[in-house]
Amino acid sequence: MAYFVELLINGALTGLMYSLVALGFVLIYKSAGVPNLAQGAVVMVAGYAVWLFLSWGLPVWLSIPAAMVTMFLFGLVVERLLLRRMVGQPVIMVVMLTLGLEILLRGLVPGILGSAPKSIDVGIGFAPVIIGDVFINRTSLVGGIVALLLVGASLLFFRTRLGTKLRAVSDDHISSWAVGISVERAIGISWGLAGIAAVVAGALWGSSQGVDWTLSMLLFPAIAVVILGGVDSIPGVVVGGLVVGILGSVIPGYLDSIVGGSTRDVVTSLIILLTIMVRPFGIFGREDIERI
Amino acid sequence: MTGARDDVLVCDNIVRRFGGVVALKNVSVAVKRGEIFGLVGPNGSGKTTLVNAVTGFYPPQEGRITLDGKKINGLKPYMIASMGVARTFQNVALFHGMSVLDNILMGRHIYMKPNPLASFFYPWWARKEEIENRKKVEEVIDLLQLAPARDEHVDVIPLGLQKRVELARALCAEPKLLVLDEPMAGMNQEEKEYMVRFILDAQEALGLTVLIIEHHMDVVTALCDRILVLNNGQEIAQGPARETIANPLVVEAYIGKPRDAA
Amino acid sequence: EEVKFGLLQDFTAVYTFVTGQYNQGQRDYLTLINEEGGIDGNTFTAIVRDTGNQPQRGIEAYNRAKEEGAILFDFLSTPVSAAILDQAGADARVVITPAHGRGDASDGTVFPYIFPMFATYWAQAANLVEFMKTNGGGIEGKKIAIVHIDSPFGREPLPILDALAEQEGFEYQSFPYASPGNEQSSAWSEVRRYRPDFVLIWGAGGGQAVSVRTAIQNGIAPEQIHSVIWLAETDAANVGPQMKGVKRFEATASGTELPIIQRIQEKVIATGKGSGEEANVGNSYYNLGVATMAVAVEAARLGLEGGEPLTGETLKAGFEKIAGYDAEGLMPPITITAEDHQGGGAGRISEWDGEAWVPVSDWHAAYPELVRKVIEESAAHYGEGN
Amino acid sequence: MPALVLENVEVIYDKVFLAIKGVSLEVGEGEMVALLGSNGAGKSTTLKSISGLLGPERGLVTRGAVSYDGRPISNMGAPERVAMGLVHVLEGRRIFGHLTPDENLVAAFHGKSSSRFNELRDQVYTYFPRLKERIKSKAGYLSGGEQQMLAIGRALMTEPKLIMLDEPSLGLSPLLVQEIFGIISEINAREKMSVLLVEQNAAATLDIVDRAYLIEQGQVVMSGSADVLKSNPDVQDFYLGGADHVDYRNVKHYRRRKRWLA
Amino acid sequence: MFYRLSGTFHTNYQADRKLWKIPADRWLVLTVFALAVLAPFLVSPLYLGSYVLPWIIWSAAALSLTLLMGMAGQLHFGFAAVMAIGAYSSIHLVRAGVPFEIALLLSGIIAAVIGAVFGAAALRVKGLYLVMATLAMQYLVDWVVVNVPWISGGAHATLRTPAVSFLFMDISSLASRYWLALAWAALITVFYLNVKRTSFGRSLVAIRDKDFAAAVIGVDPFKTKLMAFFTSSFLGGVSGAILAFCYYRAVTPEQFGFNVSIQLVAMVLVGGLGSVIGSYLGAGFVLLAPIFLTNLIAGLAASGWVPVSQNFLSHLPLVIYGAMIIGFLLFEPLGLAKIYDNIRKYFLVWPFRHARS
Ligand SMILES: Nc1ncnc2c1ncn2[C@@H]1O[C@H](COP(=O)(O)OP(=O)(O)OP(=O)(O)O)[C@@H](O)[C@H]1O
Ligand SMILES: Nc1ncnc2c1ncn2[C@@H]1O[C@H](COP(=O)(O)OP(=O)(O)OP(=O)(O)O)[C@@H](O)[C@H]1O
Ligand SMILES: [Mg+2]
Ligand SMILES: [Mg+2]
Repeated sequence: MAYFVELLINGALTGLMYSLVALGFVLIYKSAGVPNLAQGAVVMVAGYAVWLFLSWGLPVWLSIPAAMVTMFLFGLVVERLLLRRMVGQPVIMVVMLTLGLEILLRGLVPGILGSAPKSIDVGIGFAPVIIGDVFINRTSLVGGIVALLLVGASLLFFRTRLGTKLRAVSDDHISSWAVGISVERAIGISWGLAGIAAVVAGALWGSSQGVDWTLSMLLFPAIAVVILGGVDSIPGVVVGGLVVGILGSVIPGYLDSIVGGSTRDVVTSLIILLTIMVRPFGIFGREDIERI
Repeated sequence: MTGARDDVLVCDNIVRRFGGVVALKNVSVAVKRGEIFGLVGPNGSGKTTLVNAVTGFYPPQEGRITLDGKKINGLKPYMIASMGVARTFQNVALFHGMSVLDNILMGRHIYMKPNPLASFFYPWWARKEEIENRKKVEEVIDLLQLAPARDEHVDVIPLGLQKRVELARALCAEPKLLVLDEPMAGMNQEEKEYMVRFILDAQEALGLTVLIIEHHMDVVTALCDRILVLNNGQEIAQGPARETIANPLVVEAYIGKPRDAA
Repeated sequence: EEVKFGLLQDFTAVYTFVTGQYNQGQRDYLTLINEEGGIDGNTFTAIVRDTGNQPQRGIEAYNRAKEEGAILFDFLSTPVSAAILDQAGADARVVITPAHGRGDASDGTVFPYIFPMFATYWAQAANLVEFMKTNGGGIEGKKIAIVHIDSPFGREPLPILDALAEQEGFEYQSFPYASPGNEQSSAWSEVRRYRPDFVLIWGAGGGQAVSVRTAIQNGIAPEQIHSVIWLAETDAANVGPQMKGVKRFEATASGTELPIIQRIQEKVIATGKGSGEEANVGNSYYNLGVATMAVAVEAARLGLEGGEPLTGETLKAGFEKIAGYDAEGLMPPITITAEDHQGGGAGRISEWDGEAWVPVSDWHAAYPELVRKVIEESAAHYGEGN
Repeated sequence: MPALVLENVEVIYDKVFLAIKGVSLEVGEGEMVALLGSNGAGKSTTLKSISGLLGPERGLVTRGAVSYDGRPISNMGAPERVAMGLVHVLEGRRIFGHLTPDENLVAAFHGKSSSRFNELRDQVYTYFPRLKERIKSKAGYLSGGEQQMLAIGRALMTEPKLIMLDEPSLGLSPLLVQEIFGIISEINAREKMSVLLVEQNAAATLDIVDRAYLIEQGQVVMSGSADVLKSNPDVQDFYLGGADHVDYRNVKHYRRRKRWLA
Repeated sequence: MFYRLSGTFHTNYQADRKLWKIPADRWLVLTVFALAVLAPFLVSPLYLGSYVLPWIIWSAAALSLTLLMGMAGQLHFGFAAVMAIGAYSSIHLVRAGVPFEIALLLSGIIAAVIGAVFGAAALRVKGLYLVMATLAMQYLVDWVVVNVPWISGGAHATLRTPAVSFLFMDISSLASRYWLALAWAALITVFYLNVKRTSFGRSLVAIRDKDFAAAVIGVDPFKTKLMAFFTSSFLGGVSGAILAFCYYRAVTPEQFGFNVSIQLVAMVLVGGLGSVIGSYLGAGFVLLAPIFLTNLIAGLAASGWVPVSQNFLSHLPLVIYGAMIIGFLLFEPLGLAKIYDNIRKYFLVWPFRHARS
């Protein structure tokens, strides 16, 4: 029983850590209508940024805000150079553009800053939180709480007028322009916000696994999270994260030693597939409105 | 009620809901062979929904639709198409990646047997079929005076011509029932006149039965033998075009007071 | 004469954690030899390319480097090495596969041109188990948890563990985690409940740091943790002070106190001819790279003894003449024969003391017969086309 | 003093396709002007060149000048032009389908003051009481007419001085066409807002506008006050359907020639 | 110039539907094909083996994919997995004693059947969701290959291809492997061109452009999409088998990983969606450009021209590859085929500058 509870809690917390990555994806999708498959790489860049500031001797409480500012600017630059010209292009083009960006970043950043894993210590400490026979990972605990806070903040943000404008942009770029919304700025802001979310994800994941290009592989579980929750749903990020995390922990916890292979990615893949087959727009996602 | 033998299409107490919205409430209609039947009503009254029910996109939740006596509700759109119903759309729905000719050739789909293997061995297997169908297509192109645009890409031709290509595509299927959803929306007087002419010519040449949705009252009175007026998903009047339009209920819900002459 | 070595490695994908330092060591050593006048007037040139762990690019890079005259190749990538295996044999080019590639390539009768040179993963596992046995108060009736990445590489030690478990009377269980291993909590929850006496971690890169961390968080003492060769200074920095006490297998010594490394410091680094960051010099992976080239250069020296110019064949012959070579204490003495391309499979265990890796056992080969048996069985399997 | 002036504007799509070739027109302050012309004549293109929306369609103003309030605006981005008081209601409505009508209005408001926002919103709802009834449902599910109202209301939220409407009557029922045209006149009269109206429905349009331009194949071929145009025999023939109602069933079968085309 | 439309008229429907309507085009195609056949005598084994051969095979793969992505508009980010199925099936079949020719066919069919399962997702969704679904399937196939030793070939997960012959020709020399690959590529090309001009191809395009409008003229979306996935997977599966037998000659799971799927999509896009010539150009470009640039930069670095670290140098191809994809999408979304077409059009209407006034 304790085993199950432990798998459940750690799974849920890990899931929320995935939500941190997924949140960036959703922020961009919800406000720019761009499926950003480079979000994993953005998290990697954010991890490198945190590492860089730490290695310059800045304390943690300064490095992270500094990285956030950097990543916000980074988001603006990406919009300026790339996304601006993709307005109104078919989805395959945008998907591929973000994949191209992911490849580019994965080459550029480790190429310049070094590809061996970098360590960052954000001062969370090592010892697990122990309740009875249940050990809870402290980093994940912090990550889970931060994820919930960020999601809450995002929810509030989309209630504001600026938030509504961003949602309008994701609906239709051209009519946004026609009513005077600066689509460029909106997309820039959304990338900037996603950059900020990425810093949190990069710092926490980086502190537990080290910073190197493999951070960008967090994209895969994050995709499962957004597909399940709905690509444009902020609450979906939490629910999706919890489900992906828990199933990805409990099922391998019982099955792996029997199968002799790790079933976590299988579970993740199946979550994606089943969601798409059964409820294509996820739990909370919006449907496409197609009038014939 | 199954309708008389000369009824091509019979809709019997159709109900269609979208979530909480009831878009069609017990609508019944019978379209006779060879006639042009008009469907009018305010925006959102359910005209397109009715047409979508007939063509299988939004199968009705209640009621029964028969085509030549055969029940078709519940069938998929492509099955209904192969039973002889062709239609055009409110917003032009052509295939952007193709030329005008290929778009119209697509209309012959139900007479062709698409098959990857046949494509593989084109010269021996598929060529004859292509050429036979091409002949039929050329007839329709002549009828609708589309020859000059034949090799153009569909998205570079003007909207009026696009609507005509869509009509040609539908005609190529040699349908029993042709459904037109606002074929004259966004056309000026001159273009409307041409479109009416084409519809009449086609009907004459191919002996069609036509179900048409239109907001231009002058066109409706000129074209339609009978009309059905919907409002809020319900029938408010049905009968010969001119009389029905003069019906006070219709005037109030749909036409409005005639503008002052001055 | 210019002797060319093709160091066509994976700098950008799976092996990024090691390639940078490893390749730096290799090139610095070749520079050292050239600085010292080469071997019989022959100088050494490294052709360095990235293959991104992709067979496609590996094959291209191989063909090109072969055209340029390279006679020895190091791909440091299992899939690329696997794709080149047959071709290299047909072309009579030497491929070294230190710490990667097929363990059964140690059977020189089946793989004449492939040289693992150092302890294969099987030899490493055997060495680790033997260390547990001698230093952990016996192994009979004990439990080992092997926590490994879910890939062919991660499953590599399982066959020898089967054999050893039977022979030594211990029990083991494997706990796979999904690649790349950035999250392993469910595996370790299970490990904790298994209550192992020893833990063997078998992964690479960031996943290793996660393994150590998660293990400690699950109440497993660092002293219980034993690792495959892929655990180095970067990982220790990543894990932090808690890493103290963790043990690993090593095929070469680390640190800068070794004569060869001293010479590199003096003649290469100090003169600004080094090929990378100075801080890396003396690190485990750097030294491993140095050792590979030391063996290769030694083979070249022996190959040239016959008086003929160096080709793939003569180099191969040189390799097979290596006897008791220890690169001035950088590694255990290795002896390569026509049958045994592993060079004996010796190694030792070292422990992280918070600052550096300190050896806690002597260089030696563990269970050599057993390892050899697994090698031969597997090599026979290759004959069948696998 | 004219507020909007187009001088000899030329637009090229995709670097190759010349859509309008030297269009000049003016809209005075508080004036209501119509732009008529057949399909593909370049009406929408003209409007887009004014509102700055050619970019996404890979169109470019290659010659000529657009100025508003005496300032050249050709190099401004679309949002800047909206800030100057120019707003464009796009063809085909294009409301934000996933937002509610209310959120559609929020998205278009750019001021800071909440009270101003409420004022504007209330005004939109007094013009279009129907929108208020559908306040909760997603705009994508509104009927065509309601969407058109929302599109106009949304444009009004930007507090424009000149509103450009592209085919607002497209696909609307006669009653709604009347209603919308009525509201457009009302807005024009009440708020002294200039209106540039693109329409196919020439009869209704010429009734409410002050002046009109006739555009064919990318060129202005005729312009003048509404009354003058209405009495022009060509305009009557091609846009108004002759002096009397047409008998569609007997319209001539051959292509008539437009006298203004060389 | 030789490229003129003038004097070329079509007097019957048959001529109007010819593959290469302009005689100059026919001559060009024949010449290129002849050169391709003679390639083993014209280029050095290094170039044949490490550039021309893989280029031909990847072009065939890109063509198989563009049938699905370009013509039918179904996005597929797991095509490498389909090729893997073809490759592994062919090897296991040959090992089980099935003659190579039949094994190729069967492996195509196996890939097609499993590939059609991928297509099942396409029946419900399109666009982004289809990307995700196929991506998930890629992971599943990868997992199965890695985790079932019976498929992947035991502990090392490496399977060598047995020696085979094709129609009594021994497929072991480089030239013979190349010819087999070339024959396959030529076959797919003709097939693809034929599909374009028959009702099957048109129904694929119809489904892509407006699925509901296609349904209303009698196209069964379910069947058509499945057929698209089936056909494309069949071709992809055989291409995978050809890749294994003619090029790699030993298969490992990494050869068919996720990044390979991305690479295939990049080939299709860089070449130009749905274009035959684009598939060849795209495959060549995506495959060879990073290699050439790496070699170039490595050469420059070796000669001391660009003083950069080895680490950066090694990451440069990745940077270039990414930048290349981005560059094409931004500046020529229609791909190399469009560039080719522009050049060709220039000569077609030469000496005039534009097709239309
Ligand atoms: N896919 C759908 N989902 C939800 N509601 C729908 C859908 N399609 C139509 N409706 C609703 O059904 C009602 C009827 O719509 P329909 O399109 O049939 O009207 P219409 O008579 O064709 O109007 P118009 O003249 O504007 O084309 C409307 O209230 C509309 O909002
Ligand atoms: N994005 C585009 N790319 C290429 N050509 C275009 C584009 N948009 C419009 N055109 C062409 O420019 C010409 C003018 O188009 P425009 O939309 O301005 O006409 P319009 O007068 O508004 O017609 P309609 O009554 O159909 O709305 C047409 O021939 C059209 O085909
Ligand atoms: Mg309708
Ligand atoms: Mg227009």
